[in-house]
Amino acid sequence: MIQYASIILFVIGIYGLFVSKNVIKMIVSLNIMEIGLNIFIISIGFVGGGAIAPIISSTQDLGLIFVDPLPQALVLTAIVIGVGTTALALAFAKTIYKTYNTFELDEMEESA
Amino acid sequence: MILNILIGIGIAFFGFVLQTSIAGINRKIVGRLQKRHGPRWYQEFIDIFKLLSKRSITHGWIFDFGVIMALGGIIATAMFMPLTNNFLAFENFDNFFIFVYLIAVGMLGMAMSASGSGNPWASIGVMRALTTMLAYEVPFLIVVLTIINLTGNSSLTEIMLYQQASGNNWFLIALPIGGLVGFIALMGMLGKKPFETYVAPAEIASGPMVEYGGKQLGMLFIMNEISAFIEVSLFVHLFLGGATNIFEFLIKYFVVYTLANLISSVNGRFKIDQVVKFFYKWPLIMAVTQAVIAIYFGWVI
Amino acid sequence: MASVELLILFLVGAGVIAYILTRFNTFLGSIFTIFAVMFVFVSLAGYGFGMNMDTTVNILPGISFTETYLGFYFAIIIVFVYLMVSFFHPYYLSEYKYKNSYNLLFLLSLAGILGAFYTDNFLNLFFFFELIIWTTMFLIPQGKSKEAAVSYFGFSIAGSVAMLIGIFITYNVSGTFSIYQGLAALSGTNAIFVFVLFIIAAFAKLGSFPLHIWLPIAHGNAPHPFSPVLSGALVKLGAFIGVLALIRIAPATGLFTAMDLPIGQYVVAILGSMSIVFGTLMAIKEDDAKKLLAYSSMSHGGYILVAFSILNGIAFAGGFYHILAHALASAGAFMAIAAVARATGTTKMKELGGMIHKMPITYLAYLIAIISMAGIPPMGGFISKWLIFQAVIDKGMIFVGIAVFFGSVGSFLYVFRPLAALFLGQELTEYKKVKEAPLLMLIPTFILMGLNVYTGVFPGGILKFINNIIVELGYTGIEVSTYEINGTNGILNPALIGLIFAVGSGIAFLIFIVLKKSRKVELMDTYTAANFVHDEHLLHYAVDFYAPLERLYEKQSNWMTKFYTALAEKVRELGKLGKYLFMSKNISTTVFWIVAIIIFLLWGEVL
Amino acid sequence: MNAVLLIVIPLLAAFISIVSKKIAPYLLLVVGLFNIVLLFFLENGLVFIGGFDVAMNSDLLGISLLLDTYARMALWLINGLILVIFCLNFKSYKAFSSILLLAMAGLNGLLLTNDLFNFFVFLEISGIAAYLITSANKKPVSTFRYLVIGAIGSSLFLFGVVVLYAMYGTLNMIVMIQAIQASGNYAEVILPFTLMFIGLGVEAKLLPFNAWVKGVLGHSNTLTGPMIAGVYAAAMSFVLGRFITNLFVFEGSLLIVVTVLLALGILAGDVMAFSSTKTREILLFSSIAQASIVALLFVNGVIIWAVYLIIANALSKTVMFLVINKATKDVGSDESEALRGLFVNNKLVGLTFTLVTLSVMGLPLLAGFVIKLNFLTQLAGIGQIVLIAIILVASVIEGIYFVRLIVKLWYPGESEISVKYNYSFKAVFIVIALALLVFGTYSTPLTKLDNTIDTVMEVVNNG
Amino acid sequence: MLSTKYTEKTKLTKDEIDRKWWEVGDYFRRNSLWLLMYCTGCCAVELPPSMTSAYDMERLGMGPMATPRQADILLVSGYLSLKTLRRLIYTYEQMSEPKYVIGLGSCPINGGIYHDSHAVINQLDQYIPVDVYVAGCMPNPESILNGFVDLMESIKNKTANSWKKYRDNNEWYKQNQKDALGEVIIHDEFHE
Repeated sequence: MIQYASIILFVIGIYGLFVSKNVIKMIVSLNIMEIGLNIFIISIGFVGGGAIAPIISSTQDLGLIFVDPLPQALVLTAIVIGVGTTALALAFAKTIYKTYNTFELDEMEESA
Repeated sequence: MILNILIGIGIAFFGFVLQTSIAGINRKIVGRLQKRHGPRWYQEFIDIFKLLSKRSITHGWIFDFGVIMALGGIIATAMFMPLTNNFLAFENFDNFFIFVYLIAVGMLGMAMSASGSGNPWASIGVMRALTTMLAYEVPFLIVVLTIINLTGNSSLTEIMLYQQASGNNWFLIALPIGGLVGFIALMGMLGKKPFETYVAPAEIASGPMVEYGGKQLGMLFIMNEISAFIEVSLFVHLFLGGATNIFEFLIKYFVVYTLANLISSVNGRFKIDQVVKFFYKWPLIMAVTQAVIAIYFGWVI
Repeated sequence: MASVELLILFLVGAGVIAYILTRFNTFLGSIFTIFAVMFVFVSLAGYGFGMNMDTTVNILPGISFTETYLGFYFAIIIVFVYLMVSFFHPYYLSEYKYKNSYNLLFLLSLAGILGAFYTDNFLNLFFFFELIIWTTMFLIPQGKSKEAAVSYFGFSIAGSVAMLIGIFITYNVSGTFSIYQGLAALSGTNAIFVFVLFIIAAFAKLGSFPLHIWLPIAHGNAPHPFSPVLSGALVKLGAFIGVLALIRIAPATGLFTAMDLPIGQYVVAILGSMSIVFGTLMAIKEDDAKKLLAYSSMSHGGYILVAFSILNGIAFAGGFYHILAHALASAGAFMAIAAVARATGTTKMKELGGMIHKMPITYLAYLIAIISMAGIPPMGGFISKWLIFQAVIDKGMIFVGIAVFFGSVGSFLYVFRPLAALFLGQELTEYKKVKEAPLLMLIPTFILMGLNVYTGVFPGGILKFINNIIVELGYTGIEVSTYEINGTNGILNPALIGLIFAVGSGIAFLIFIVLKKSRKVELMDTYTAANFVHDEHLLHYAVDFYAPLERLYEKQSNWMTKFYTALAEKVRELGKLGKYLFMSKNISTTVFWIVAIIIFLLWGEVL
Repeated sequence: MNAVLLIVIPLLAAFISIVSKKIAPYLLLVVGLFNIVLLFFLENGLVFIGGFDVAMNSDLLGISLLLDTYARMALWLINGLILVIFCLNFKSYKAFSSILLLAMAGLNGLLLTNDLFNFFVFLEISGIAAYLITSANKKPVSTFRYLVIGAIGSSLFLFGVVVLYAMYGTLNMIVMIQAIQASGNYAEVILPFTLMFIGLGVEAKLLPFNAWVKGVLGHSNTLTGPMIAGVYAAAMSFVLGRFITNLFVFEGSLLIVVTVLLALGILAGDVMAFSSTKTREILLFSSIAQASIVALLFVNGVIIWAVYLIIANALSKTVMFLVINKATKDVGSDESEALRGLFVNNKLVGLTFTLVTLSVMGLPLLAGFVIKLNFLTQLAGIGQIVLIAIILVASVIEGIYFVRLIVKLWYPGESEISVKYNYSFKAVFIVIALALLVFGTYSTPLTKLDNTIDTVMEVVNNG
Repeated sequence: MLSTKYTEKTKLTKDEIDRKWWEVGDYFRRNSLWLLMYCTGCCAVELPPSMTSAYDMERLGMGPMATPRQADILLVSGYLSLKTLRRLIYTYEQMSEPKYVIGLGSCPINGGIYHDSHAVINQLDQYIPVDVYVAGCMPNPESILNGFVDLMESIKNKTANSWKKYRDNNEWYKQNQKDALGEVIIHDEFHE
């Protein structure tokens, strides 16, 4: 269930990127998309009814159920990277504003 | 070989005499047609010799060289011409294309000489002559293509013999449409009146000939007579079954030339682009029709 | 023993040396180029005729050679044209912007030509073709127009690309890149595909309708000494591919029983005919002498195609002979024009006049070349046209017949135009100081004059050699003795024609010389209806020479140019559309494409 | 000696360089040289980072790096090019040395890593470095657009990776390949593969995902042009090659879509270049087409020649962008009309530019021709005549616009322009042009290497 | 055995040969006289009847020609203004020798009804030599043809030597022409 929710979030982010022309709004959409993605990652690691710590012991207990710890680790990294990207994007947004005095991409006249 | 060459020269000379006389007779005929007395039948000879006797001018070496080349080319062409089916200078070498292309050397020489005179009318005349040539050659050659395709031989003698062998079934009769095209093309070749665009004395001061006087003009007259001889003979050999003896040839020759001349004398003159349009309309269509009928369907009368 | 490989390496080396020499002294470098080409020509002529070339490969990797009569015939003609042209270099190069590289590229392209005609491997063939294309492509912009190179390159590369696709289809079918095994292995639909592709290549190189548009642009704007190479030599590459396609592949298409000719061949013949007609009409209209000759090359390319599409020995003999005759004639004519252009600085006929009084030898060279080009005896062009006419007539090809006759008569018209407007006519004041070309440039002029006459008078030896090629291609050669050529419907004795022409001219000369000597008058002293004209330009008829004829097809004459311009414009518009679709400033566009692709993919498979 | 050093040292140097701006440029030089030298001593094989022994040996858990000949060639190219490009811009773009170190670390990681998530991390690192590099263009909007599209791309990639992880429970590429092959159910991996392909496609400039290219390369300078069009394009093509040949299984509709997209990319790239008049746009569109060709070759399993094509392209594009961007900077416009006669006073540069362009066009005597002919032959061998036709038709268009460009650059218009290239530029141009010329005429080494690379790919395939 | 005795061969000199040929030529010339009609005045009206069926000039071997190069006779039919005279002289000089001039009507003889005009010359033979004058205003076709026959007669009698006269007395003629026409200074399309 939570997976659907995360995918919806992801799609909302995409939609935001699709429609918005504002730099800040785009960054926000990007973040929404990333959050959706992160939740999705977490969600696939969850295994219901687990009772044991996710540590591999020397004895191979194959019947034991535990929540997959790897996605959590991944998500941490992904968040960090996302934050880095966002920071960079904001830095660029600042430059853009300095140069053009607006956040609206439509109003800028940069020949590209 | 020497003998053959001498015979060839003889044929060329004969052609000159023949055509000049017949042209003179035709002048008389046309005179009578116009209720005039007309000149003497040998008037053409007098004209030519008078021109040769005059003192002429020259516009530089190409002016003379072109004339020599013109006359030389035409004489050379005439030397290949068979008179009857067994009288010719170089047996087996009377290939049709030699006549069509060797005659062009003469034309080129004359054109060159005329342009070399520096007179714009001469160049215009040459332009008209060449344009007319472009018009009449193609239908004519298509008809000849048909003939050669049927006879399987491009030698004039062989074509003559082919017609005679099939009981004098001349190609004028066997290929009636083609024969008509051939005759129209002959009119064009001779520069007879609906197609007499390139001399046009009142319009472009006799075209290529504008700067000639004296001996150069005389030589060009000789050249003109011999080339008329070649053209009419070609028609006789291709369409009228050639000739078995010289008298037959003379009669056919006279009839063809006179007919052309008579038609000419009751006609006005086309404009140059009208000539081209005309030849690329009816004669070409007729020639192609004839060729398709004769070659692909095999319908030869 | 002359080795093909060593000759090629020699040319590459010589190119580098010529580059260095030219850097220091243009004249020296060009003289060196002459000797380099001469060396190649001599070794080729010395060993090639007897098929004694060494074809082993020791150094060049991945390249293999074989020796065929066909390849040698093309090679020797082209090398000869190169040799003739190289004599012009010392006098032209100094004007060019990048004169050092001129000789280098010239020799490199010659190396490519040697390789192309001696190789037996498709990939090598392609390699050498491309080499020729790009080396020559850089020579062209040294002339007048910089854009000429682009259209030359575009069409050439399109041609070789078509050929390459054909090669790969062949490879796919036969698993080999060997030319002869590969083409032999083709059959059925594949053969037709390869045939069509090769024909496209041949048309593009030969500049035949409908791929002819580059020809006048490239020929007209190339450097003056390079135009003869383009027209006399390089377009013959197309003929070579044409031979491969029409004779070696010869796919089993349906048969026209009336003419006993496969449909594929007949279509090529018809296209060749159109090329003859278009070339002739356009040449008649053209004002630039070099462009005029370029259109004439197009028309002659049509003759070559017609000849090779009629599958019998006599037509092939005509085609091969025409290649030689046209190479000589067109080289001669272009070189004459080049000499004039060097002296006057223009090739526009309306700006020139009366050059004959300044450059009589050049004039003679041009005259003899155009007599051959127009197919008038006693020059080489007549022999080949005679053979081609024979084949056309025997097959009863009426529509092709119209074209070949039209082209043949039309060629009088267009070749005469430069003669009248450029060489003859009034002597214009601005060229009073012009002099005849220097001696070194007259050497090739004389040689070409001689050869044009020789090919027209004594074709026996050459035709015997051509018979070898025809036999090699699997057809029976024509009957030819020293003096006589036996066609299917007639015998030709060119030597006799030459002799009789001489006799006739002798008689005419006799008449001329016996009669009273003429008085020399000035060119301006001419009949003007008693008007006083003091400006020779007013008495010089050079503009719109065939105006009444041109008027008949004026509107239609630029259709093909328009078509290709429109094509280029369409490609450009397509590019703009692409930029609009994919290169938008909006991020939304990219997002849209991503989403669209995902949805498209998942539609059938997952969702 | 460990392959990890290739990543770690640049990263470390990047951090150090932030501390001391002065030594940063020299640090980059040292690190670059070190990497190149180091590559000589490293052995092929897997390198494990972290994890514990049992897991490593049995299940290939944990992060591992894979160094094979493929990666080695890529690394040499990337590090070398970065070093050269930086040397050329030593004076003008000193401040970018830490970013270049970061880019070096990221790209090396991309090429070496054997772990999908780790790959994502490196993708982001190199991506961030790329965004920073392009900020040298002083066109923040273009850069921002690049950033957004790049972020979307990497998100999609991550999405795909996660889905794969959910399906097969591993992130190790080799294990995953085996798992996918074992399961044999290709229909269900279409989604992740599509997502990953798009993610990589954004960076590798494949057609519909590359809207950023125009903004970024269209205003590039002597640093960003070669970096993005040369180094990044090469690295991404290498990576794409590895993914396509090893991991991705293109079948059914996915294969059709990918092939169509790539074919479209080739044609559209060249057509767009044909319609451009700005020199930089011509170059960038042509590089789009080239990238698509490379991907198409990988899809059809023509690996070794695709690799050569990448290398040749990277070198050629480096030279071309350097020449053009330097001229643009001096002249102030990149319209091809404005650059008329650029080579009149720079014959050597002109010669090298011409040779390099001819190589890109695939004309003989140059490496491009050998490569083109060989990959076409291989395509013909597997019967892909249609693709050959597409590539060749595109090459006609390509030929036309390049020739038009070259002719324009060689022959002056009304006004003469003067652009000065210093000796280091010239030296680089000459070396690259000579290399292309040498390998174009003497192609035996290329064909020899053919086998060795294929065997390494075998090793990868077998685990 | 060669004869040692010197006998003078009756060898014709070059001039004599020329003269003999010239006599042969005279026959052709008088039987084929081609006209260049310089139709300046009203007398030209009389030429068509003399050419067509009624009088049929062609039976004498005569006919109109388009250019002076081809023509033998310069037929000046009517008055000559100064402007025309200049062109007449130009044309006359372009004709190839032997050439003859016929003046038609009274105007070339004495100016006729224009005798007091400032723009018309009165006497043609002051400027170019004339072989035959045909008087009358206008002369009818019979007299025109009679004039032609007279010319033929005089050619036969070797008295039609006007062209030689022009050559021999060129300076005199030139001087007369110059006096009448004046020097020409500007040369272009519109001036002379």
